[in-house]
Amino acid sequence: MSAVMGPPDAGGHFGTFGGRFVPEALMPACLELDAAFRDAWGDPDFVAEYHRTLREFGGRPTPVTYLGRLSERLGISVYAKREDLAHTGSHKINNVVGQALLTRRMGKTRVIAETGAGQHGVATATAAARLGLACTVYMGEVDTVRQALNVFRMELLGATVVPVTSGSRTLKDAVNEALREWVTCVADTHYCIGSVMGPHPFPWMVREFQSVIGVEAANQLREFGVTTPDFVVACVGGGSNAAGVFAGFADSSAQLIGVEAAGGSAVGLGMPGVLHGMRSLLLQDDHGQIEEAYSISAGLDYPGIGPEHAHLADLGRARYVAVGDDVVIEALQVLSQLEGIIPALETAHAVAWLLRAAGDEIPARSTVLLNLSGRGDKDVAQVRSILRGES
Amino acid sequence: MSAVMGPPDAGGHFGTFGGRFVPEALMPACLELDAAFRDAWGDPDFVAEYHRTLREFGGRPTPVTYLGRLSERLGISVYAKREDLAHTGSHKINNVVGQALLTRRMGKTRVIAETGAGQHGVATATAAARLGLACTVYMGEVDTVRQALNVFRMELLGATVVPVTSGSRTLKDAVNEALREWVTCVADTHYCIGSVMGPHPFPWMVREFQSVIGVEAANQLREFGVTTPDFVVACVGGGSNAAGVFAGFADSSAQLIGVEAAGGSAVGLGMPGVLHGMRSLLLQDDHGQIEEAYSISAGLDYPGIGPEHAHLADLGRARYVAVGDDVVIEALQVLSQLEGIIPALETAHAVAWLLRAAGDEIPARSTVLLNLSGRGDKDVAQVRSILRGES
Amino acid sequence: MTSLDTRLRDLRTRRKALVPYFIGGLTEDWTTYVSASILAGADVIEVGVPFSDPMMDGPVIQAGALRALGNAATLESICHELSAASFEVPIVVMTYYNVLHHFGLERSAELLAQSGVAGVIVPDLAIEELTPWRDVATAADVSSVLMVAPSSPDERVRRIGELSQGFVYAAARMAVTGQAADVGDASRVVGAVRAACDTPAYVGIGITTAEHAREAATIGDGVIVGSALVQRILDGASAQELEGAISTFRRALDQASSEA
Amino acid sequence: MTSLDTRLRDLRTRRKALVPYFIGGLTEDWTTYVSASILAGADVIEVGVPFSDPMMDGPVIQAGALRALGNAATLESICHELSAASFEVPIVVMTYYNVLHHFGLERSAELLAQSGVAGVIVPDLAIEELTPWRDVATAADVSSVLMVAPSSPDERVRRIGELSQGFVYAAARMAVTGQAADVGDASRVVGAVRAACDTPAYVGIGITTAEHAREAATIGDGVIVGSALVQRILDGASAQELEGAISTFRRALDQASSEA
Ligand SMILES: Cc1ncc(COP(=O)(O)O)c(C=O)c1O
Ligand SMILES: Cc1ncc(COP(=O)(O)O)c(C=O)c1O
Repeated sequence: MSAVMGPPDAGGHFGTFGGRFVPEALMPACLELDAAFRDAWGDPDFVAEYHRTLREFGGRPTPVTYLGRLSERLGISVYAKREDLAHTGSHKINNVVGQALLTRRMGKTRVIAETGAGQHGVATATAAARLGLACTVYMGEVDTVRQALNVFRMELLGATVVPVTSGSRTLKDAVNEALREWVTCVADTHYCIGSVMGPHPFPWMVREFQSVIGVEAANQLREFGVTTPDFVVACVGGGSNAAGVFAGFADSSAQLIGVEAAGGSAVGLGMPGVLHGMRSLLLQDDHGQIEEAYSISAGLDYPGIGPEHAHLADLGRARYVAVGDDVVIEALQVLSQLEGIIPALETAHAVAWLLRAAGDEIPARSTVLLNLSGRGDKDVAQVRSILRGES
Repeated sequence: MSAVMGPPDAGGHFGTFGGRFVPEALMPACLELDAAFRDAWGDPDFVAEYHRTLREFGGRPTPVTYLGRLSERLGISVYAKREDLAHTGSHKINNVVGQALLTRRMGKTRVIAETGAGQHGVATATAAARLGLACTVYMGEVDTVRQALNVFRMELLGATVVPVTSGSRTLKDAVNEALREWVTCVADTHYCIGSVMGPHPFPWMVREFQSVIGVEAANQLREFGVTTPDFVVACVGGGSNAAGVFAGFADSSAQLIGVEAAGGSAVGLGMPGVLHGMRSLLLQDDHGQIEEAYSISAGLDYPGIGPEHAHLADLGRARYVAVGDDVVIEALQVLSQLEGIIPALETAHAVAWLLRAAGDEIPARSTVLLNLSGRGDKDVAQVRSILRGES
Repeated sequence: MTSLDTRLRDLRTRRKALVPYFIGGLTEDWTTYVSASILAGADVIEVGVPFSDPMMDGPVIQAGALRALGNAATLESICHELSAASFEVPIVVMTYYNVLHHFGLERSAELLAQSGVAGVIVPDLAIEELTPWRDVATAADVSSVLMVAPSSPDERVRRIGELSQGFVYAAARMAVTGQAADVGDASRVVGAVRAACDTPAYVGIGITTAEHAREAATIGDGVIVGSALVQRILDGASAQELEGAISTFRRALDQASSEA
Repeated sequence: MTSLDTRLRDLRTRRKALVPYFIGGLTEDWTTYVSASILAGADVIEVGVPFSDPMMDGPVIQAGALRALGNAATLESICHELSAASFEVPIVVMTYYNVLHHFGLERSAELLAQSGVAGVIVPDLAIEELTPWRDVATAADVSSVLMVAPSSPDERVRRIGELSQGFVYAAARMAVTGQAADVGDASRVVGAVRAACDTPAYVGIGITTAEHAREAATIGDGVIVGSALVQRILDGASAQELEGAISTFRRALDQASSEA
């Protein structure tokens, strides 16, 4: 157990962030979930089943790949933790497998989830299919149109996709709608949230389910002769892949870097606030109204950040930087051409920061662990349009 | 080393099939390749590097997943070898990693490849990028239009894609064109063929590079308490994923089943003939002209089959069956909904046969190893059009 | 005891409380709807201060909040208007925590108090995170009105009952605000509140028709009607038409009183 | 010694061999092009029997083969026409192995022999897989004409030289059939053939102009011209026009003879 990234306090606070800001109707479910998760996570049988499912179904452990050609280009040593090779194409599966198993353990028969681009929705539908749980996914109407293929993917997996027509009709509103729906069905339904966000115990639980990334990576780096990397770099939307990889290095001397999208930089541009059940850093206007994030990458299009990240930023233990859309496409191209790995646009943010910082903020010959959170197949059509000047 | 699936004779024959039917201009390259492969495959350093690259870059070992809900539905026990989790989404990476490493070992700096749907092309471009080799992919013009996103994917990876305008402008013609081009650049260029086809040593070499599937699976099944499965089932286009998995079980009592597309069933409908450098079973008309295959799945759209499969069919060691397009979509849906795995359309052929044969040709309670050769992400748009009656 | 506690305990001795809900800033003349409803017999006015992400609200109030935000409604602008209107019945503001959090808890409490607001309902503030707000609000004599839900176990209801000021908001069903076809679990929820505390229990969430209101009033001490009224205003009802609607609710509640 | 061996060794004593290539069945009157070329001085005729997948052919001959297949040309139909035409110069058929394999090796050899075909070039049949075909063909006095490529090492050239009948097809470049701007590696390849055997060496692959042909003829014992002629026919040249083109090549070769 990490000292820096330990459990939150009993109320789910990481420093001044986190907590449980939900309607009374949902509080019993949050408390039940907290107890159920504590119980399960302390039960060797549950932990074993979680790891077994990730191993036999989810494709874990994902490898660490030394990126030799990129390293040579940048004058640093870059190792990539390959979450792109996990089932459904990103780290999202780690979390949904954990939550789906917990759902069954709690005797619930159904999951609901929010999704933006559809990655978490596909992952949830996948875990639900595997465990025989019913599944409904809330998705902003705008996103159902932009990501029509992911809607179909979820439907293929047996899930029902509900277009959300409220608010800005994107991810933020999908979360609202999922919470609203959860109120009505909390007795038999678990809300499978997609990142280290939401009311306690979600940020903690999701981080725990994702910490398999960092724990694996730390061991794997040792096989490459790397005891502690100088930097651990991950992109940050809600922050689950970053939290997962940071968890393996929080007590080490590694510098932890979270890379946000410039247009969704909750740490860089946000202020403390309360949304979606948590106190964290949020993009908001002068009156505390939540502002929409904008990013080329749907998975980073979130106006907040997980509360533990807000806390790590406060502590100075992790640093959060931002990169603009313009450099992200180039980073995606560079990684594809040098290493034969087309990263997700989200992931390409972390790569873009490496390209910018190598030899500068990252001193020459540093050792860097890059969390390669997902594959770019989902983004190829969009990247093509952009490169052709079509959008 | 398997006794049934041992090396071919010195001329590359598996029984009466195989051989080397190429222009004299290419014979020296085939001989050089044969010698280079024999040398490399006997060199522990090369073998170690091949396995290391597949482990650290390619995502091996891929897991074996017990498909519990499908098993229950069918009254048999189905285990899936998860090649869908390999880098680039199918077993194709196993072969291209081997050939790319061999290319470098031979002192060549460039690879060319044919591709149909684009899977092998993407895999080749991937391995080439990783190793810093130049890469040109030949693709039927018709396919470049149908699979425009895969063309872009290859380009992202730094490859040049050449549309082939000869013949039927599909896969078969892409092979012809790659062979024609190889004649002109054989000195510095390796032809990285995509299945267990072509002149010796390709069918043997590709099978050897793919046999990692069967070897891994046999060990993994033992961890599930399965010493020998009753059936080993794989889809067959050229036959590389089938050959790879069969190689682990050829000397066992397992029944080996190759599932062809009804419209590309070289074993069911073909006759012995010579094409693309090999003697095998081919779809041909009354005058020995090669006929086009037709299948819903681009990866099975090949009028021939690898020569070793023709031989295994001759021996009666493997059995080849065919399923029609109509049941393939349904099989894809069933696997998606029951197990949370959207298979490639190619792979769905093997699933479709399971659905048909369980309780009949496959006796109740049999144990089956299904080679889940690839993921369906590439096919989702097509399946959607079909289900909506758009195509 | 807060002022709201005192007033509503007194009210309880006289009649069933009718609590219509209005969205501050929904129309330019929104306070005239409030005045009209007071004329028609409203006992307490619930005023929604809009938030971009109203997690506890259904489609009608979401749409209303969005419109109000489009009209540039803010906590300050609404307080300003309430202050100017100076209604004689107690005003209870309903808003989400971020609005208060962003403006500052103490600053918010002072502003609300100065504007004559007697209490605040913060639907995303359950008892676990309540203390900082309740403390500053109580200091400014602004009551914290808390919700009890059908899912709340008895032990929670007891604690909520202890902490809720003015009244307890008894949610009739597991749902967000909206219109429903019955009074749901009102009876069970109010029963739990009554067993836990002596604070008046008002029934809300989904109360749509006068008949529901009457039924709810036979169960609880008051009735909150939200979406059903907001929908009328969104549909363009005049203040006079709204006054008619409120009168109908008033009669239904008075009927319930006489039955009791 | 096959008949073709005898005839071409005799021819070598007289002049440089001019070998135009025609696609059987390309047009209905394709044999009239053959006759015209013989009139103009062709010494050997290479007749392509089209195959769906002509791996050793460039775009021109691919297009021609596709057209001939569209005209329902088959091994039998072409043999039938050759038989009927009964040309006095040796006919060498060029086809892919599957065509013979499918018809049956013995049956093919007999049919070809009966149709007056003296030899066969099978570009996808290197010496490794040659024996079955060469044995039955030789038995029918149908020669197997083999290729040597610039990539063939000396030891292979020696073995090819031993096995090739009639002539050795010396590929001037590492390429499939087509049109090129020079005679490529002809000199080196022919040199290797000469060092290996006494069989006449004819230069082909990419010979486009009379000037190339002349140069190639100073190197080898004959010249094969394919795509350059097929292109003319595809472009609609008449038999008479073709005769003119062949005459030009003839003069170029005779010039080379006189220079030698
Ligand atoms: C590949 C990938 N990386 C990162 C993210 C961002 O999420 P998080 O910050 O929770 O890891 C997403 C979200 O969809 C994603 O798909
Ligand atoms: C997923 C998948 N399976 C199977 C095949 C067929 O090839 P093979 O028979 O060589 O395994 C392909 C070819 O593209 C493929 O992509």
